[in-house]
Amino acid sequence: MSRFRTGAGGRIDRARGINFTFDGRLYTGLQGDTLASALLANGVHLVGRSFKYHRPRGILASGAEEPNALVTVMRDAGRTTPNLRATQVEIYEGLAAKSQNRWPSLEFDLGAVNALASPLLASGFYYKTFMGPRFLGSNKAWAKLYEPLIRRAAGLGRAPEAPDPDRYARRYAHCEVLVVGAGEAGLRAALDASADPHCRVILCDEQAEMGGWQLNAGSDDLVEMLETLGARPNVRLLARTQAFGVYAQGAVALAQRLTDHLAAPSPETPRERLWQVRAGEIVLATGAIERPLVFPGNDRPGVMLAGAVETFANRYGIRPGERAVVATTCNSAYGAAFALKQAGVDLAAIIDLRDKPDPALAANALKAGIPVHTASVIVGTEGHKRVRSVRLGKVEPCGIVKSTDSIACDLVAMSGGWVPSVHLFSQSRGKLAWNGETGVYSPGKDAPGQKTRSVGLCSGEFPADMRGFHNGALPTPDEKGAAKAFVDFQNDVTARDIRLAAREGFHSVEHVKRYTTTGMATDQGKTSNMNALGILSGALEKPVPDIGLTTFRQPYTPVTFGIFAGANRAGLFDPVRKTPAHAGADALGGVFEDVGLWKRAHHFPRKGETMHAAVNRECRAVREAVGLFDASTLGKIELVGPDAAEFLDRVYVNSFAKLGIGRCRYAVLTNEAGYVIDDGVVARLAQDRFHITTTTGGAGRVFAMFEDYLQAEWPELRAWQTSITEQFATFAIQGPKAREVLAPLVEGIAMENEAFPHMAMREGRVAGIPARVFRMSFTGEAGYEVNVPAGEGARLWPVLLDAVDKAGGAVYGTEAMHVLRAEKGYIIVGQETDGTMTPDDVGLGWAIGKGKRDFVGKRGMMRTDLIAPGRKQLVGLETLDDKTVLEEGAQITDTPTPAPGSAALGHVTSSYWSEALHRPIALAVVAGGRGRMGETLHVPMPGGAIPVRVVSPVFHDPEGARLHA
Amino acid sequence: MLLILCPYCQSRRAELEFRNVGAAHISRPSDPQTTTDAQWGEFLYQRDNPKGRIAERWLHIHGCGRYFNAIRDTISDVFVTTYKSGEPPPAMPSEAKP
Amino acid sequence: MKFSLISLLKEGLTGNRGWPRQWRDPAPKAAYDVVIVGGGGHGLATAYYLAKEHGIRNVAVLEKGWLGGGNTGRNTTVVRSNYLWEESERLYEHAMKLWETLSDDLNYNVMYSPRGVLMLAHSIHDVQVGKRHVHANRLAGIDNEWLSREEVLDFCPILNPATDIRYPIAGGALQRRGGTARHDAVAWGYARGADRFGVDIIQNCEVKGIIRDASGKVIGVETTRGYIGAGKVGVVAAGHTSVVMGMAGVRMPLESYPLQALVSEPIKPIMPCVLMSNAIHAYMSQSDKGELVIGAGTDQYVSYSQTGGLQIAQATIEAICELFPMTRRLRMLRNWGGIVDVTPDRSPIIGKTPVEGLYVNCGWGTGGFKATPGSGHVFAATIAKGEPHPIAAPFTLERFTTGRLIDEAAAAAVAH
Amino acid sequence: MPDSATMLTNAPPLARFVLRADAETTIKAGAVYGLDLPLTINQGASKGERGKPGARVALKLGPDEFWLIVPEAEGAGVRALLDTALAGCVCALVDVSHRQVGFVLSGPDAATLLSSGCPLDFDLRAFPLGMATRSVFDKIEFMVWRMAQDVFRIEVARSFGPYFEAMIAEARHDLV
Ligand SMILES: Cc1cc2nc3c(=O)[nH]c(=O)nc-3n(C[C@H](O)[C@H](O)[C@H](O)COP(=O)(O)OP(=O)(O)OC[C@H]3O[C@@H](n4cnc5c(N)ncnc54)[C@H](O)[C@@H]3O)c2cc1C
Ligand SMILES: NC(=O)c1ccc[n+]([C@@H]2O[C@H](COP(=O)([O-])OP(=O)(O)OC[C@H]3O[C@@H](n4cnc5c(N)ncnc54)[C@H](O)[C@@H]3O)[C@@H](O)[C@H]2O)c1
Ligand SMILES: Cc1cc2nc3c(=O)[nH]c(=O)nc-3n(C[C@H](O)[C@H](O)[C@H](O)COP(=O)(O)O)c2cc1C
Ligand SMILES: [Zn+2]
Repeated sequence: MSRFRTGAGGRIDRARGINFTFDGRLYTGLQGDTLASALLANGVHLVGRSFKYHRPRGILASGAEEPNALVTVMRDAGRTTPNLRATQVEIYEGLAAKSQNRWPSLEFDLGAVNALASPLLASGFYYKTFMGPRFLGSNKAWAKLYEPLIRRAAGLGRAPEAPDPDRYARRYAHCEVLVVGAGEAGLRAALDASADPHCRVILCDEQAEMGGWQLNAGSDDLVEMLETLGARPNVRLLARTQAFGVYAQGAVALAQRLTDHLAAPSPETPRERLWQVRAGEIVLATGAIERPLVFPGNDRPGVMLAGAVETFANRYGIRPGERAVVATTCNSAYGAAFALKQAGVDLAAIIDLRDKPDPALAANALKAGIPVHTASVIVGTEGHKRVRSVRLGKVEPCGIVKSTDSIACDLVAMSGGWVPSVHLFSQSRGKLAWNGETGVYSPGKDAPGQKTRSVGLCSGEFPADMRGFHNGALPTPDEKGAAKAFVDFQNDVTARDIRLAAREGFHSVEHVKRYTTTGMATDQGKTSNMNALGILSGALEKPVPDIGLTTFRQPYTPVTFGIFAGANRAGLFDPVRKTPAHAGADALGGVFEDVGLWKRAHHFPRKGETMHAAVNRECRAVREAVGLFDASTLGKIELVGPDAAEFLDRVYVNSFAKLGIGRCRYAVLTNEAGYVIDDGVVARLAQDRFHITTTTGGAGRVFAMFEDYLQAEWPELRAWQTSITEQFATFAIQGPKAREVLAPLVEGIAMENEAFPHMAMREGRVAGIPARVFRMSFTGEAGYEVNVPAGEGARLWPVLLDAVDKAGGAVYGTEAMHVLRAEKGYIIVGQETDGTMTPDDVGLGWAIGKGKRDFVGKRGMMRTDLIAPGRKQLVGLETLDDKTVLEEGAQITDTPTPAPGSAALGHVTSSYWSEALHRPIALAVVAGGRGRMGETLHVPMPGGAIPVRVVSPVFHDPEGARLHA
Repeated sequence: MLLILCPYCQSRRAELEFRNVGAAHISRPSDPQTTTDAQWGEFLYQRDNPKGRIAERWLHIHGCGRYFNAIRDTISDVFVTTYKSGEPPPAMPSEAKP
Repeated sequence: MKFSLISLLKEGLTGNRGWPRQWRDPAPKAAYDVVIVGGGGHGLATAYYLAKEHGIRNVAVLEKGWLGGGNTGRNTTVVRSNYLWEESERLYEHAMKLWETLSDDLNYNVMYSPRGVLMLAHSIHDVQVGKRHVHANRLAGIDNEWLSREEVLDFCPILNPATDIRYPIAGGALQRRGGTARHDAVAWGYARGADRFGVDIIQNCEVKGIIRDASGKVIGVETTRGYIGAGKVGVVAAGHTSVVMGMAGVRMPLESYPLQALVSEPIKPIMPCVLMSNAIHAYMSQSDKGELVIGAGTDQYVSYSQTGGLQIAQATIEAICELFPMTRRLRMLRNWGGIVDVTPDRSPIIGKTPVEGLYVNCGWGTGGFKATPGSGHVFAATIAKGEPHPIAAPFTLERFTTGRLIDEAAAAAVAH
Repeated sequence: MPDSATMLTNAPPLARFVLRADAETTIKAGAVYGLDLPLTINQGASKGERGKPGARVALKLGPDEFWLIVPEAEGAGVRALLDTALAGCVCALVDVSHRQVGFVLSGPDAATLLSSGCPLDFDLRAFPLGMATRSVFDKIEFMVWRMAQDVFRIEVARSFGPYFEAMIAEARHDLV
């Protein structure tokens, strides 16, 4: 057994040695050790370097509040975790940890030269310099020279280099009482609450073992309490589970570590689990955090919190030094002294700031042979990588400090008293109350909507032997000395930095935080915030409560990103929606694009075919023979009720009252502002029944909008809508041979042109499957859209494909569909429109029901600016060279050489090679476009402007003869 | 995440089931064509945006599918009450002074 | 005292005892020519330019809390000017030009870091939208270039290169002059600059009422520190604009939402640029201190709570992990919120109001930090002259009546 | 992956109808349907083998919204019956048989698996037998109906089926 281990006691398993490495060196710890305790057991105190000055740092605390001992734990490239607190890392066989923020090594760190320049590196120094030299140009020196240097020095650990392969799980949970913290107070609260078997209780603690401070005592009580709780079916015990955030109305987020403590976790098992708890009552039993003393040289390895020293000694059986000094303002540190003594550590002195410490304690100390210096402080420390001695200072009644002896020691246990852990209470937005007597902020009134109860130390009610607090820096003999008294260890903020900020006018505690960065490190100031407040209070000569507090934010301690992402990654990041014919399209070699959550076949390249060749071929097939297209993703709504037509009249710009049964109409939807937001086709199935289509992306939006008008605006209308988007698979068969292809498959529908004209709808059977067949076209060719129950889609697809193939046709994708419709000047909402175009702007003025008194958007589109001349209007563009395909999104000007910063007339919304016309075509929106027919405009591109002619947006079959064929 | 009492379902559900749809009790002018641009602009865009109690609408989109109204405190985010569409805002005890 | 390496050396060697206050803490005077309500970046910049460019120095900035404690102090600091509409382009580019010399101008290093803002495209539609921006910006003389998928991966090598994921990378628009700036320094630099021209910066002074004379003209404000007379009042209160304007009886086309952001623990540099993905709703950069700075979304409801729901942060981190799979093991250090005032067209309102002497600058929503210098500059001119600065002219309140919106949201550009 | 006796199975093909109707029409519909439609919202009723998808099912998911679910073979018959009985009533009956797919999740870990994605409280007191409601499961909407303590019927939109299955499979890893 190492000489730094006590002979007996504690909660480690002395029989189970565990090998681990730190910075490549092999050490042995015991089962039950944290990395911190195991290092201490090996006499290792130097564990890290500070952020700014790269000062040697040791372990300060024993738990979540640790600011210094940050390490990287390595498993493999994707499982490397930086910035872990050694005090929270449980060791396992083979654990490999390394120190951070040092180069080349922890022992010899070149970054330590920063310490030499430290007078220049005071709070906010970077705001005052790095601005020149001027001759480089404004901001250049910063951007090119200084910032890159600073960035190189930034950061603590290194991010893993490979993606994290681990799983993370999520769960929602509900309980009547959530208890956070399983110290004595939390355990008792959980026992009380769970006595009622109907009361579901969740008890969580972020440590590996439940018990909190009681783990230091190893009492039988603890075992019994845990057994009782464990036996109750209404209790859920969650160890290794941090409550990291309290949110509105009893919502609490917990992060549970499931495998980090295992030597060889199964990759199948989630590494961590996020619990989203909804609790009737939140019982906070989060204990208290000890505050360090702020004295010069208080950051040397070997200077530790007294409570931590006591914990290491009692819980982990560690002797953290040979000869210790206890410096305190608080009774509880005497406990640490006795514990150290018990552990066989030589006690050189207790240095107590108070002139009259607790007489009983002082007497006990003396009895144990420990000298007690009252009204005394430490005024300096010696040693480099480990404290070697401290200098004692005597505080005279007048407040002046006289430096006296030097006391040799290799361990300083310090305590400035305790700070209740009110983080979670404050997150719940409860008000904190200042207690002038004890000098702490403790939980006050609950926020509305929250029910919390703070018990134990976090309530701010301290037992007598934990009283005696000091906020701020200890008195020192001399303000000018070079030695630094640290407040925020991790961010290297000294008492002097805080005073400087105050001098420069940063009086708000929020300003001081941001100017000095105190409390902004990964420990979020758990050990430093109160001291910083105390120092500021002194500098401003204002009482602490008048200064205020910075905000406690989620999370309590840092939480892994992965736990938020859970299983939502790669294919499960968002649902992937596939149409019934997807597999069929995939088998044909379809290349898919994402449209919202849907996968849509974009084109179907044949062997060796480029995308353009495929699209051209698909277009030709439709124009010359017949094409098959999967339109299943279109939104679909069935609207039923005696007032259905009236409703449609009110929401769409079109009129429907006179739409005959079995007829369809192209419909344009605007919002109340008058802008186009969707379009589709409305078919009348019966007097009181309509089948409506929407755009793929607009389906949800339109449904919600209709519901809003039905429920809230016109509740008197008797009509109900049902989403039938996924009820149907929809296949478009388009082209001069469409009828020829479809007719043989159809039963119960007269397919002749006169019997089933363009914009009609019939019900019957296709290939034996009940179907709603629309005669309509988005291509300009005669065509049909066949809707069959989705479950039959996969069966119908090959039948149609076969028929189309036999007719010399082809399957086509969304790109060909885009080309074909553009040749006809049909708009795509979201491409020709962008939420700023009225129906008239995009040439759909004709669709507006003339006689209608009102409809959604009617008033909006009459507003001054929406009817003003010069609005952008949909036009066609032809490049003068008949060759160049314009880029979508390209701008349009009236001059080939627009001055920089000049305004555009509009932009190209769609642009393609038209196989039918053997030339490029484009749609565009151009200011006053319809009045510019025939004009030549310009599309400026990096290589020069491209001249274009403004033409009608209908390029193909302007009379529409083919539609009706 | 808020917990919202749906007045139709009569149960408290997680905010994830709901969609907030803005201010309540903004009625669409009955004869829009007689409104001025200013009035229509007001209807479209002007909102109270109060710091304190707000009357707002929610849609139980992943539940019963109903739109309903709520009074909520925008400082604490706590719901004072929820009520069905078409119902007038309930008379409220005046806001307690802090 | 002028800030420089020399002054830093001199002070450093003498115990840093000689640094003067960066701004005074004056008691409010009885009256000012101009009172600015709101001590955020925009308010302070307005005061600075009023004094510097228009010689109006009898100015007070009234701040209800601490300077820069509003959105200025809690934003993700993305600076760019590649907006879609010409009106926006002019406004944000005006700001961008000022950023380029701001540290010099203020003698305060605001750490403007033009490391490039890369906006990802994941689908054909994204590519169309992105390219439309690139073309529009080029015409306006604003740098914005299209990167192919390969160029994107080259520029930001830690992006997820997989093609079989839900949102593979299809390309991206890069504004190289875009980047970040140090948010707090912007507030402090403007405060110090304005203070040096004699502007009174008055913190812990909440405006509770706007006082008008019989004719309706503004004559002063009631505050928690008493009545303060004012020739003109400029309201620059971001999330609280509706509340403040309500004091003058003006209803605004605004809604205030909590917008969240978060930072990771500091790590050694991995992130060379600012990266945004509108499709997945995430954006990220890395600060000079090493933390990853990540912007999240807004909650869906009006709130003044400066917090938000866990699900918002969750959705954002999920997206970040998808874009950058090696971040899954990093940890969130802090998550906070600010209250942003959002207009129906996601563009700001800058200018006169129906009340004489009352001016407003608001509606910057999720994206006004980048505009701070430009916004202050044109608003100062507007107040000084009583007429909108030409760049501010389109951003009037009237546009919500006539319908001349500047709809950056509709154009599928997310403004942050 | 941990062993669990909990199973997710696909429901057989079913006929499904959405009925929107007021109370009076509801009663009429119940009479011909052979099963009284639930009166309270978020309640399910079934006739036939309890817990088996073969039964005739009526779920009340909105104030006036009912889902009627029957074995596929009975669909046409039920539709005809209802059409006749409800002729003249102001109501809406829409066939959504193929719009969604059904699952049965049964076994001791059923509620735990649901809790991996659904914020509802599945405690029997909060979610008693017979309760049926729409809610969210991770990024999709679903309908969940408790047929027994650890038997749930679930319906999701057809294209979300694979996502639901995959997420439940993921959640199984967490049954530790
Ligand atoms: C999380 C988050 C991330 C963001 N990210 C970006 C980004 O990356 N890029 C970007 O460009 N923008 C971003 N923004 C937006 C940006 O922060 C704001 O648009 C911008 O800072 C607004 O500046 P301001 O000066 O107008 O407002 P603020 O800084 O909010 O200042 C307004 C001030 O008015 C004060 N005030 C209010 N009422 C009163 C009163 N009655 N009396 C006196 N004072 C009052 C407030 O206290 C406040 O200090 C983000 C915002 C948030 C919240
Ligand atoms: N030095 C001392 O003498 C000393 C120090 C501490 C406690 N005690 C004694 O212990 C008794 C009980 O104290 P207690 O129960 O209030 O505190 P405790 O310290 O025993 O327990 C608090 C527990 O809360 C846990 N915790 C804190 N924040 C958490 C979070 N966000 N999520 C999950 N877990 C969290 C901690 O891990 C710890 O186990 C006190 O009465 C006191 O006498 C004595
Ligand atoms: C760009 C940026 C970087 C930040 N970096 C840190 C950081 O490193 N550590 C930290 O604790 N907080 C950081 N914060 C968050 C602030 O501490 C704080 O949460 C934020 O300014 C909002 O203020 P509030 O939380 O006091 O309301 C950062 C904030 C911003 C805007
Ligand atoms: Zn409901």
